Amino acid sequence: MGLIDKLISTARRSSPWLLHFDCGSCNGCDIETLACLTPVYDVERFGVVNVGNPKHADILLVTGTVNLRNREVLAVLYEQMPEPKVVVAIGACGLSGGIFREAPNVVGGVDKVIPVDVYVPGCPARPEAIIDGVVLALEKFRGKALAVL
Amino acid sequence: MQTTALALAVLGAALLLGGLLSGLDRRLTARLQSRQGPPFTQPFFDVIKLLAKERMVTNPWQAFSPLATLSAAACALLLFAWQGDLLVILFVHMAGGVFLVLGAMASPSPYSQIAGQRELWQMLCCETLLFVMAGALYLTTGSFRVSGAAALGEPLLYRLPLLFAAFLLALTVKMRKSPFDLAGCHHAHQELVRGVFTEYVGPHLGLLEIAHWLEVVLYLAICSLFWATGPWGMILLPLTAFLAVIVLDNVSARLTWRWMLGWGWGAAFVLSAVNLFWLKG
Amino acid sequence: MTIQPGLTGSIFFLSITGSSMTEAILVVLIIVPFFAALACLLIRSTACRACIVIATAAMLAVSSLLLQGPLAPDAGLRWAGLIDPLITGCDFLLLAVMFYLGCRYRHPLIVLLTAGQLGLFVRLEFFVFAKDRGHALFQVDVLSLTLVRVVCLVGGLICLHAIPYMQAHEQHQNPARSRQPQFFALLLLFLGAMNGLVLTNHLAHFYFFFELTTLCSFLLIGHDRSKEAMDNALTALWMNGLGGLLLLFAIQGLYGQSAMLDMTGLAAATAGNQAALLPLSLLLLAAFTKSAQLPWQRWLLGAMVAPTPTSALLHSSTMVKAGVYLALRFAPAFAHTLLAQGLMLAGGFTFLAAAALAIGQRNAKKVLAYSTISNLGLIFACAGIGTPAAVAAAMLLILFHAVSKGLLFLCVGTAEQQVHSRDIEVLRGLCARMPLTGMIAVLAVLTLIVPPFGMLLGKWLVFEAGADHLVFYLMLVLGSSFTLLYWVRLAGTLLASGQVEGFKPERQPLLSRFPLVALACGAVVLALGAPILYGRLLPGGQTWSAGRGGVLTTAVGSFPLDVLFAVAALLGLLALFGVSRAMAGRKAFPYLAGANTRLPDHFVGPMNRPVRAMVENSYLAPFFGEERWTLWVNLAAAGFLLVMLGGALWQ
Amino acid sequence: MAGTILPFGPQHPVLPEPLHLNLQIEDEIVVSATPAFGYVHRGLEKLADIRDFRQMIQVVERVCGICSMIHALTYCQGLEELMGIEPTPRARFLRVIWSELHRLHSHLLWLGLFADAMGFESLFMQLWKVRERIMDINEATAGNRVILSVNVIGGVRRDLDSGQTAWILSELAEVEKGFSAMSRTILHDYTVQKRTRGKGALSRSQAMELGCVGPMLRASGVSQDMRLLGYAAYGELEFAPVVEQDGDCYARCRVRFAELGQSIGLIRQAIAKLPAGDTSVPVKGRPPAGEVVARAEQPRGECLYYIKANGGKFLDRLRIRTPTFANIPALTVMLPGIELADVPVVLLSIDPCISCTER
Amino acid sequence: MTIEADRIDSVELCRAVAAFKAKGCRFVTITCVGADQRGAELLYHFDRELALSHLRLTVAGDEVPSICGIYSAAFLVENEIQDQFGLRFNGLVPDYRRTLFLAGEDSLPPFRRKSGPDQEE
Repeated sequence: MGLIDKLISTARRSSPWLLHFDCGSCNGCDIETLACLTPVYDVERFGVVNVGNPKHADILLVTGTVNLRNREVLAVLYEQMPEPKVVVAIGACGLSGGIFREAPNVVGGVDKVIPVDVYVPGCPARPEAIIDGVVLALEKFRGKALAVL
Repeated sequence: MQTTALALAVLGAALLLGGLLSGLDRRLTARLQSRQGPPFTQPFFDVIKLLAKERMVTNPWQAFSPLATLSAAACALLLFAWQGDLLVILFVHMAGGVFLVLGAMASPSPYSQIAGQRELWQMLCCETLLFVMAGALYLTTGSFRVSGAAALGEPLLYRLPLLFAAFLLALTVKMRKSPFDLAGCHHAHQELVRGVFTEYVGPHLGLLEIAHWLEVVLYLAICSLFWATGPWGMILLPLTAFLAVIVLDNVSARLTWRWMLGWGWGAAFVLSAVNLFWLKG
Repeated sequence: MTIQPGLTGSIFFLSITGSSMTEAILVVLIIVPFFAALACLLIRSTACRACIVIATAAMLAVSSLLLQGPLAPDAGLRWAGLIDPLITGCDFLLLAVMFYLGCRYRHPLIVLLTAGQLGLFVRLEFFVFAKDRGHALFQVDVLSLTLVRVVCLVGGLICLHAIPYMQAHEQHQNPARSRQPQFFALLLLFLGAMNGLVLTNHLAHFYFFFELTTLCSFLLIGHDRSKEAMDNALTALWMNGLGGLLLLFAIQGLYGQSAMLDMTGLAAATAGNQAALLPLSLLLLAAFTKSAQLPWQRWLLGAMVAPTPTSALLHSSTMVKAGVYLALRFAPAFAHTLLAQGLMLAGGFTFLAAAALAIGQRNAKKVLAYSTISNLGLIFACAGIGTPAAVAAAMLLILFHAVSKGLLFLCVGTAEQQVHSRDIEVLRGLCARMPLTGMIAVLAVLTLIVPPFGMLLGKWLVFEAGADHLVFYLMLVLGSSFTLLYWVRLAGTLLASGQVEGFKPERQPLLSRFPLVALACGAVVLALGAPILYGRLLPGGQTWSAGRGGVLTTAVGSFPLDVLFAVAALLGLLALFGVSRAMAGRKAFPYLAGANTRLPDHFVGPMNRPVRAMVENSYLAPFFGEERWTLWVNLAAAGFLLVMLGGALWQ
Repeated sequence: MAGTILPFGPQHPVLPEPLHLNLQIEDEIVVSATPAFGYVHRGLEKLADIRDFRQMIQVVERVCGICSMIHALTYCQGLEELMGIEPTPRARFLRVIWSELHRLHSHLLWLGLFADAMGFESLFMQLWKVRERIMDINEATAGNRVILSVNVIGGVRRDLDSGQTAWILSELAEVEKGFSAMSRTILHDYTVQKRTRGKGALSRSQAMELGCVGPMLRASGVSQDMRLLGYAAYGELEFAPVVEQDGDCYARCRVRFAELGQSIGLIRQAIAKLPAGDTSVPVKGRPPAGEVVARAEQPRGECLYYIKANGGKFLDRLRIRTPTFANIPALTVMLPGIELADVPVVLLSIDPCISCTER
Repeated sequence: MTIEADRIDSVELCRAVAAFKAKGCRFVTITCVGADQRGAELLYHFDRELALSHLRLTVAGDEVPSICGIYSAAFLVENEIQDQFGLRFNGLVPDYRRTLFLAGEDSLPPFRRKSGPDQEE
């Protein structure tokens, strides 16, 4: 079974499908995340596809602060992703609430709602940093249980 | 026993080919978009990863549908390999589409249900054209068996140029490329999320992806009938068609299904009918 | 518990041995239902009625299976002297009843048509027909055997299903006096009439049974006595009355050509006779009205107001098959003529147009009705093509259609009693509410559209037989695509639900469940036996390599039935495994853009309110709506009929 | 039973931002669309209570990452007016340059997303490839790709030397070449026109009545552009608003596409006329008690800041009316009657910035 | 420095706004300057040919007439003010009932001051 395990493990690290959720971001990190897909950065080189559907995603990229309304959405999206999955919080807001942490309708960072595996700092985070975060997230798959074939 | 081994070999080859074609598609598309794109082997990694993910269904039927779709696709392909009856191949292939739609409509998600409907309109277009093509095959070769095309002695394309144009439309639809990727293209930034595939998760999605490879291979195999005089024609014509569809995808916006049903399909049907009458007359 | 008269009868007849065995079976098939009907009418006890119906159904089923062709040439002849005047007498009675009905409901058209029939019938009976008729009274060949078995087996099961159905129906309707005795009497009477219709070889007798089914149909459609029901019943009566009149004219013409009333003899004798084409075309027109072909579809659509067993039995499985039976019976007479071409095109057009109109329907029973019309069109077209392969395909289609469609009607009926609607949108998610009925309905739909099941096999044969006729082939292709569309949509709609838990079959009476399960099994088993059936259905003398290694081979193609069935069976097993694994996994809610609530199909909408995510199918009224298109489609169909008639006159 | 009800958002692949639309559909034609908001609401105007008027520059830059420079610009201009400060001429021209760079990157971004919404992925990729040059200019001149943080009260914090301006001009030439090469596809391709022409059309009077701003208004035939107010150095530069008459998605696309060229022209003019001198004036003290309304033209249209100071370090009231906030009501009028497949196209045609709308 | 604005009260509001509409003005927005228990101050901004005009409405209590009937686009900003300041606009369509941005009725309006603006320090 060693071979199959290895194959699955390699496949997981070679085929990260992303779900990007804008969780109250100022769009700064969002457009940088989107920019990662475009010719200059082209993350599809690493097999990354932006799927836009939690049910198909392996990695959840969250930008922005959590507020009282979108925290439910964030929790639902996380729940709807099939295992194994990792979460990457992007930008100062995703990490801690950033500059908005004292604003009236802000709960704080992403890790207040769901477990975060990788934190990508920056305001906004640069595309290179985001790619780096995704690569770090891929390594997290090593630690996750090999499910279910 | 020998037959089983042979069948497995055919399926294995088709899987390999389908996966590589899918990889070629992604890489070529990336190149046309000034990107480098993923490695050719990317689709295999995708599928292996999907097969090893968690199972989640919103309706038990969704666990059944992918299996049925995959076996229909495999069956149709094997029938083709055994030089079967094109009508039967199309019927079996159609059954795969039926189960795909049933699985999509079984989920309570409005996205996949609407997509199921759209997929039906799509099937209406594709299947009609293919059945007309089967009729044309009969008229030219006197048989519905795909072996007839090779026995004809000259490329079918000479006699069915208009039908080939119509076939390209069906191929575009089947490869889920714009202008007709009404539901469920790979890069799914569209109103229906990922169309009929929205609710399929992990292994089930993986099976559907494999079924899709096989279907594309089947379509290209059918395409090869248009130039079945020798191995070169049988390789080059489908390859050209495949590349043409990818290029078309990259130089056009997606049109709506109403357009497809009205203009696209209308024109294709008329073209193929004209071709048929011309053949007969 | 009283011993039923039918039962004693059957014991009596079974004791008769030897060559008269077949005659005994014929009697059971045709006469016993009449007595059973009488018993139903007289005995008002519910339990007794149920017993009578069950016994009759069982007896008919057994008899139909025991019946074997061909008959001795003199079968039944010794009773001809008794039967002939009896039927003539009944004919007058029947026409008188219809005339009375026309007067009572002040329907001048019915009065006129019936009067016409009466006049013509009197003329024929007393001044034209010779008294000496020395030919076989009955005809048992593959065609009639197929139909008899459909009538007795499918029809019997439908009658069983009707017992609990009508009980519930009356509870819902709550009439002052139970009308079930009449209902079941009519059902059984109808079975007898239908058996007579397909077994008789005498054209005048055929006319009687033809009219008798019309009357049964009228009474059953009007069963609920509502205004709508009566209107539709009258429509059915006058349209079928017109068919009867046309049939009489045809009989007159045919008799004029060859001075016989022997149906098989006539079909053989008139072959190649140009002058016979006009009466033959009238015959076909009569068949068209009976089978509700365009432009006569209105009565069948209206008939859907009747209780569902009526729709299942008369208006999809059996009575409407009388028309195609007539066409197939006389197919040799007009084979390879312009008339046949016209028939093929008219049938093909009906197939296409009715399928298109079915797409625009959201009333489940009307979808079934349109689909019936559409399939009958296909069978007519087969009669038009006229090759042995096409005729065999037609019989396969009759068989498979009757089983699957009857089953679907029963499913819809069963569901309708629970949800009190025929609207497809209300039936949405039926599989969650009524898992057994729902899944059987889905299975029934699958048997209609997915290989290796029978309908597809039949359709495949039609494709291959019709590929030489381009226009028809295009109609066939388009019509098939449309058919696929509305069936898959219906099945998908029934499936749509967010249920993840295991299914528990709903509770229902045994008599409701048994026909459903039996028909479902029948559909699957029949499909498996299709190559054998096909081999049997082909007329003698033709050699077809059917059934070698489970591959059905024709001159131009092959259908690997066994392989496909093996795949389907394997798939079924795998699926069972896959489904159970998937259901053991984590429960999932559908994707609702992340705004899910704790209910599977609700999302958080504006103002924080939960909103139910809903889907309704697209019926695309502008493209497929019947209000908009019926007139045009009917005009086109009338055009095709004129072409057909023109073809007859030209030659 | 009223047809189909579909949740569109808050997480949806078409629109990266979390807007929710409750779509009622019949036969895939939208019958009604009710929006729901609040998924990116932070309440940042309230931060003025705890951040002083200078710190608030950092906050308003993050109202929206895509037009952050112009948010800060509007805010600073408002305070300058309130405090009676005149920024230096060089600062005013530099503000124009960065403003127009921002407009360029925003419009290229929008054109890309718009192409993606109609399923034209390769066009999206090419446009974003061109856009990266603008991002490079931003990064080279301000140190950050998206949020530039160049504005201060009284001027700007950074300067451009002649080498940089020359480089900017050469880069802009490349950018111009890049998007001009796509003009035939964007403006004349059959499939693009099929998807955009006649979709979501607003007449001139409708657009005015619904209070539309920016390219939305200009696409409906109203020649209104806040830059005509002459703030910063716009009064000294030559330009005319781009106006189209049809008011549909295609017209909006044409307006924004033409504004790409206009922005490049403005940057060239500004660089050519760039006066020498300091980039900012020193600012002492706190804003005096009083109130002011400041407006500027963002890529999405008119942005309005209302600032009320009480003489203290903290502002009494800061109110931001962003352009998308003004354009959302038009959406609820445009969506009914269109096909479901066109919802993304029409939705994106207002260039929605939900982060701006909700703040 | 203050903005030049016509001071009006709730009764005159609709007539004044309708007058702006008749002049062909574009409705820009409403700014709620401050609200507390005693009342609120609202600024209505209109634009005509790049020139802004303002109305300053002083409200006693927390009930304000909605101008949705005149400028339908005002629904968004009026809902926002309901959310943030806890005012109530009469005749607002659609009325989100203080759920435009926030969770609902029970949350406190975040921008509403506890006392009048004058007493704040």
